[in-house]
Amino acid sequence: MVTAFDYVPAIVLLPFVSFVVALFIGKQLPKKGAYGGIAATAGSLLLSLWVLASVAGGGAHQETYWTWAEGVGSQPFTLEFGALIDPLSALMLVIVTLIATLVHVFSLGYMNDEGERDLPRYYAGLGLFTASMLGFVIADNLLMAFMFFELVGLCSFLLIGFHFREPGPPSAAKKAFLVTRFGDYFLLVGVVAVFATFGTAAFAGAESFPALAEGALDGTVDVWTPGGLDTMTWFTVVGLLVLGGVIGKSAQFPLHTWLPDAMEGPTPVSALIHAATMVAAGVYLVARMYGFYALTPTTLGIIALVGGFTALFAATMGLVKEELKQVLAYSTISQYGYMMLALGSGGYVAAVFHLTTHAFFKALLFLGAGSVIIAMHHNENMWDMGGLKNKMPVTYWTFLAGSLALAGIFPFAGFWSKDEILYEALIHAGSEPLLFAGYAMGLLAVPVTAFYTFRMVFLTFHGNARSEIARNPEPVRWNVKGPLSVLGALAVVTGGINMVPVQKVLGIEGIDYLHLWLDNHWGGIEGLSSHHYAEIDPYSSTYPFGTEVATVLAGAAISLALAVAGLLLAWKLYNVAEPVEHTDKLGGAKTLLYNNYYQDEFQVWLADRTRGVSGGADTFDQGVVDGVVNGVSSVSLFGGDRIKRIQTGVVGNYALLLTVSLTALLVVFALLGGWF
Amino acid sequence: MSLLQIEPTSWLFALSSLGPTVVLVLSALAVLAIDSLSPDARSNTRLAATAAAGTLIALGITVWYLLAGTGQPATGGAISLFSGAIVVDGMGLFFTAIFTSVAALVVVASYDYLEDDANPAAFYSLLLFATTAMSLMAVANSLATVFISLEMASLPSYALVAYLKTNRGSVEAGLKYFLIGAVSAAVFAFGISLVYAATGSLLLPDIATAIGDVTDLAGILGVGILMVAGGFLFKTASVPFHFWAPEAYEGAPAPVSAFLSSASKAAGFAVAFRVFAEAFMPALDVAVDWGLLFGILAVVTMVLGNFAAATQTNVKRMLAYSSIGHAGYALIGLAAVTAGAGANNATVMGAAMAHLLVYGFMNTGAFLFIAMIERWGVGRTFEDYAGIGRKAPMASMAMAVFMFSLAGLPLFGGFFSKYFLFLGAINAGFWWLAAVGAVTSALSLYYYSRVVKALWLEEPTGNLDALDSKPTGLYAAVIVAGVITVLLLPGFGPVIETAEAAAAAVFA
Amino acid sequence: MTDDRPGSSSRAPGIAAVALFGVLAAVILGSAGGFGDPVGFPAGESIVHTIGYALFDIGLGEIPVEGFLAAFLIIAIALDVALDSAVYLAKREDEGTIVSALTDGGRDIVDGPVSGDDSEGGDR
Amino acid sequence: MVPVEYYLLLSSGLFCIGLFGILTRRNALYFLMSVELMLNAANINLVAFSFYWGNLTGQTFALFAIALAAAEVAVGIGIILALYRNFGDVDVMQAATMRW
Repeated sequence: MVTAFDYVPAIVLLPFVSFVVALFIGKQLPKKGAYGGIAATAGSLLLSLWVLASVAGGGAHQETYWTWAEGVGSQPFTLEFGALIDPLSALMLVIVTLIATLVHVFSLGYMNDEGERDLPRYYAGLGLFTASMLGFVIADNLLMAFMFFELVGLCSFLLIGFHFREPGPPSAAKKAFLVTRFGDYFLLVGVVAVFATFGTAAFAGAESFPALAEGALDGTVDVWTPGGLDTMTWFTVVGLLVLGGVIGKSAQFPLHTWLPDAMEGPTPVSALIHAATMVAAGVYLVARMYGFYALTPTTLGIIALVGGFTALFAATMGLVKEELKQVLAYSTISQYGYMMLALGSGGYVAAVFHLTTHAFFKALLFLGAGSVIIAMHHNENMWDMGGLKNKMPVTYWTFLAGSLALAGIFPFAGFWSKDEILYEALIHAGSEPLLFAGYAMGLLAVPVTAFYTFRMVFLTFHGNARSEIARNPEPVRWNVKGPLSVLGALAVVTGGINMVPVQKVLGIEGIDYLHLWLDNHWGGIEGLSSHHYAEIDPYSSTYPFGTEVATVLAGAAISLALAVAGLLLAWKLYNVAEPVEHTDKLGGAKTLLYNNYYQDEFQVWLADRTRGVSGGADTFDQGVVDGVVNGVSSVSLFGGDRIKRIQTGVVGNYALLLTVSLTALLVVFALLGGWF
Repeated sequence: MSLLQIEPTSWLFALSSLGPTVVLVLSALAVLAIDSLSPDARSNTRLAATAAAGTLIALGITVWYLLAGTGQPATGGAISLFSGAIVVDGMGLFFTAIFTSVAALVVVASYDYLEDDANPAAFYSLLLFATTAMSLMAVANSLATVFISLEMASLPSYALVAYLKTNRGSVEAGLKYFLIGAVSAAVFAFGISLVYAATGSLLLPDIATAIGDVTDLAGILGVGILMVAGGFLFKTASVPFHFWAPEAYEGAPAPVSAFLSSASKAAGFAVAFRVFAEAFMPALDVAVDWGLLFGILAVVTMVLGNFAAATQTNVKRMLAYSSIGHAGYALIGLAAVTAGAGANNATVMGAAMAHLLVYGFMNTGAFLFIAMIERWGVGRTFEDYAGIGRKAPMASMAMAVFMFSLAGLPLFGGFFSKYFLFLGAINAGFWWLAAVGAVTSALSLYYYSRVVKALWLEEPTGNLDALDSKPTGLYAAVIVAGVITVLLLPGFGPVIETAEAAAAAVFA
Repeated sequence: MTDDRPGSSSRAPGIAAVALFGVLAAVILGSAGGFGDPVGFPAGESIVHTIGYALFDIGLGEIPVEGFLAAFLIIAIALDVALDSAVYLAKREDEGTIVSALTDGGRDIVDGPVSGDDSEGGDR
Repeated sequence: MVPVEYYLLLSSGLFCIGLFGILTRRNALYFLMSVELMLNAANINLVAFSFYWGNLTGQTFALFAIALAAAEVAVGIGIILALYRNFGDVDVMQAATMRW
């Protein structure tokens, strides 16, 4: 009997085949390999849906395909490749393949129609990128996940640097590669430490490392720790090491600096990176091994704080960006901060939920931005746009749907998922006061998000056209509008998969489909259910507004009110015929005022303060964080420069240094060994 | 003592056990013979074919022996020859496989490099003699044979580095290599004499036995061990005996740099692993904690090599420093050794051996790519490498593979070898070595990716017409090295298993 | 010759060698108590003969010695190698030059008659 | 009978004299001579301790060390010749075009 699980390798291999085809015979193909890529990803999508259906039918699957190496000696380390198909990975497979398919279709419009060069290389990169992400998703052990994680990083390097003839992209590509790699070295040490500690890196099963770790903390299993360290401390260290890779890939503070630069890549690639592949990989990894993280409260607390801080910090920087894609880039960082906050607050389902909804609306926003960029002849400055609403209605309405989702406005997808994240942080804050800080930062980011999102919408689509191109934008074709429409619809309705607040308030059972799904309601793998995670995580729930229902309603009301406030503020300031940058406004303010004095005064004051804060954050980001990153590299380079100076080129000095070092070593070891 | 315990040598058995060495030395003599018998018809092709055949046959025999289990526990354990001065076992064969593979690649590549050379016979014969000496280093079991084979490997290396006699860089490199080498040899010899002074023996197993009785002479023995370590540090280009390496690798003809930085370094480790594992293991408690010594030096070597490499503008010199850094990684194999923990020691030393094998291919390939660039004459800095990817895509692809593999990206063989090394180190309790290794690897990616960026992501700055000539041998060698580097990822299992089994046999 | 001019070399680095001697001497004197009486060689035994036997792994003679046949064979080849190397290096490339001065390592520091002319091979 | 540690002192003295020469002399030929001194320091040890231990291993090995020293000098002279032809001098400090 052939089941969907027999075709799991094909899901990964199809995009890989399209990579090979595009690489070697792409030049001869019509559309330079685009159709092959569309066919491959669409095939993967169909297979993924079949897999999803099979998992829903009670199946879950784990299989080892290939054994790399079996060590010898007392402690053999067996390295394997295998697939782990459970509700989480099945869901992620569908997300990734769906986005990848749409991005391929969109690329027909963005790349082919625009007459870009080197298209086979582009499609080859997309294929490999998709294949490696899918391999990462199905990985059944940490080592395999790490290898595909790296492959994802390498592909992003190739794709971000696609326009290598311009000055920006190559250095952006290199920065993305190096910064994420920096995190990955921590991850590598973490993977090695997991192996050394547990002798295995499997995610699932009784012999998996989360299960062994749980046993070790209960005292039923013996594990190795370095120097007899306390197991809890050591697990925290291991968890933080792995987290290093996650912070790099998911662009969390302070390793987020690569992501805004990565906007130099082609826009469809940005959509893929932000929605479904590279950045999602980090959060997915934490979710994948959540059974391990849930055991160590310190790690969870750090994840929550980093997430909350990143959510707020990146959102404030989104306020002052002038380029469309820059705003979106910071919004991505901020939204992944929310997911980390959710994971750190014990909201496993909420994180996966937001990962799903964000995948759809962020892909939508990027593709929408791509559409605008086509129309604007690749000018990305929002101050040159305006009034595009009537000229490109499909783009406008879908973009608006995505923006409402991003801003968290009821009833769009983002509202439900963001609300659940804040709710989880709120009710768990009772047992871990640290989460209050995360909750507060997450909440503060809500109006900021709504504000910068609609600032972007209004500047781009509303008001009068501010440049010649914006008056006569280039039309886009079906291959742009099609993906936008699909994603637009998804951004509106995806919230329906997990309407927990409705369930709680109205008491309708069984509509929190995602909760049931991740709780192995329809089938799954023992030990990988949200229920199990809730049991082992250190949190308990308290309801600050009395009852559960009251807390649900109050939480939703607060975040919605803040979001609407942010939106309205943006409306006031930017939904005008000729919006200006509000810092320039102070001088000739009066002519531009159209409301009563007091309100206007307040607006100006607020805009000024906001600008001050976000400008400060931006300065901090570009000055301090980038400075630290650059500083580390220049210190290394300076150190290298100093170090190499001992190589004077004069052989006599070498002999002298050699003698001196030998003498020094003799003295040190003579003292240690007591030879004198 | 009456008549000595020495058995008369069984010549046929000895020669067949040392098959690879015998083939290498015969092919070296054959090259000299061809050159002297027909001096007027000196043919680069014929000489190169002879040399390549010699290395490949030697490689074949080595692999055959390895597979057949010669000298390994399965067939009765190590084969002791010449009254114990030579011992053929899994470790010796494993390292011989590295030397012969590297030598084969270098010979094939040199065919083009020496196309216009007046006297290629000297080159091939010296290269083969050096390989012979390295294969002897891998099986030497007495400090006497260790010292002599090490010198025998060094002498032709000096000449090879200075091979381009009319080129200032080459001669300067040869001079520096020779001078530091001579000093190191003297230090090494003095160390041996002190070890002899303390133990009264030169055979490695006898030294190990005698160390148990050394109590008051611990100081003499300790100084001796430190100085012997100096000799190996020179050969492996580790701090503080590394000073020759950047200049020698930069100034030497690129195939020679490839040979020295891969094979010669591995040979140094082969002999160091054996000497320290077999002879000086008991000294860990008695005289000097040489594990700590190598630990310190591994850290300094990794840091120095990688930091200095990061600031280079000349690609060849960058590779030279990175080669020093890699010596630091392999030193972990000696540093993470602790007294009385045989299995852990075998794991980490086996990992270091496997790393040296992978390194043999990826580093040789990288230097041979430089050889190709030198042949084209397009320049030596990163800027000069810009845009070569489009003119020579296959070779540049291979170079990208080498660079990423050297940095330890998990797509190529270099990942698993580093991974096992760090794993072994952590497992033995030396997490700080793994940590330094990981941090310096992170840095190394910076300068390795610069090469890839230059090759593929930059516009050509100069005239690249020279790239229209396609040197067949160089191409073949680079591509083969690249393919093997890739294949060593899925095929790493047998490599690490063989290496760990061989290391376990030494520690047993 | 550079070295013999007064002031051309500095004696200061030599201090390192003196320091090394100090360390070595300290270690040796520290271990001096560990040495017993020398064993010495039995009277009437020919040392030269025994060395000869040792070179060929022949187990004759009363004085213990390790076998050196392997070392003897290796050094035989090693001396060949040294000869090969030395002859190659010392040989003058009279007719023609090595056209392919391929390496990139050296940079010319002075434009003088020495560096300028590649064809000039021999002693000057 | 001379106590054996005096031989060790003598040999280390010789070793360090050789090293002193290497560190202070610029002439490549002096450099070679100094290396010879260092190698012979090892030989003194080998011969002295051969007697001390009552076996001939050290003495025999000393013979090999002497032979290798000769081989090393042969190669060294070859390189010095090449140095002289390229740099017009046998000053080891002058060949310093490659550095850092």
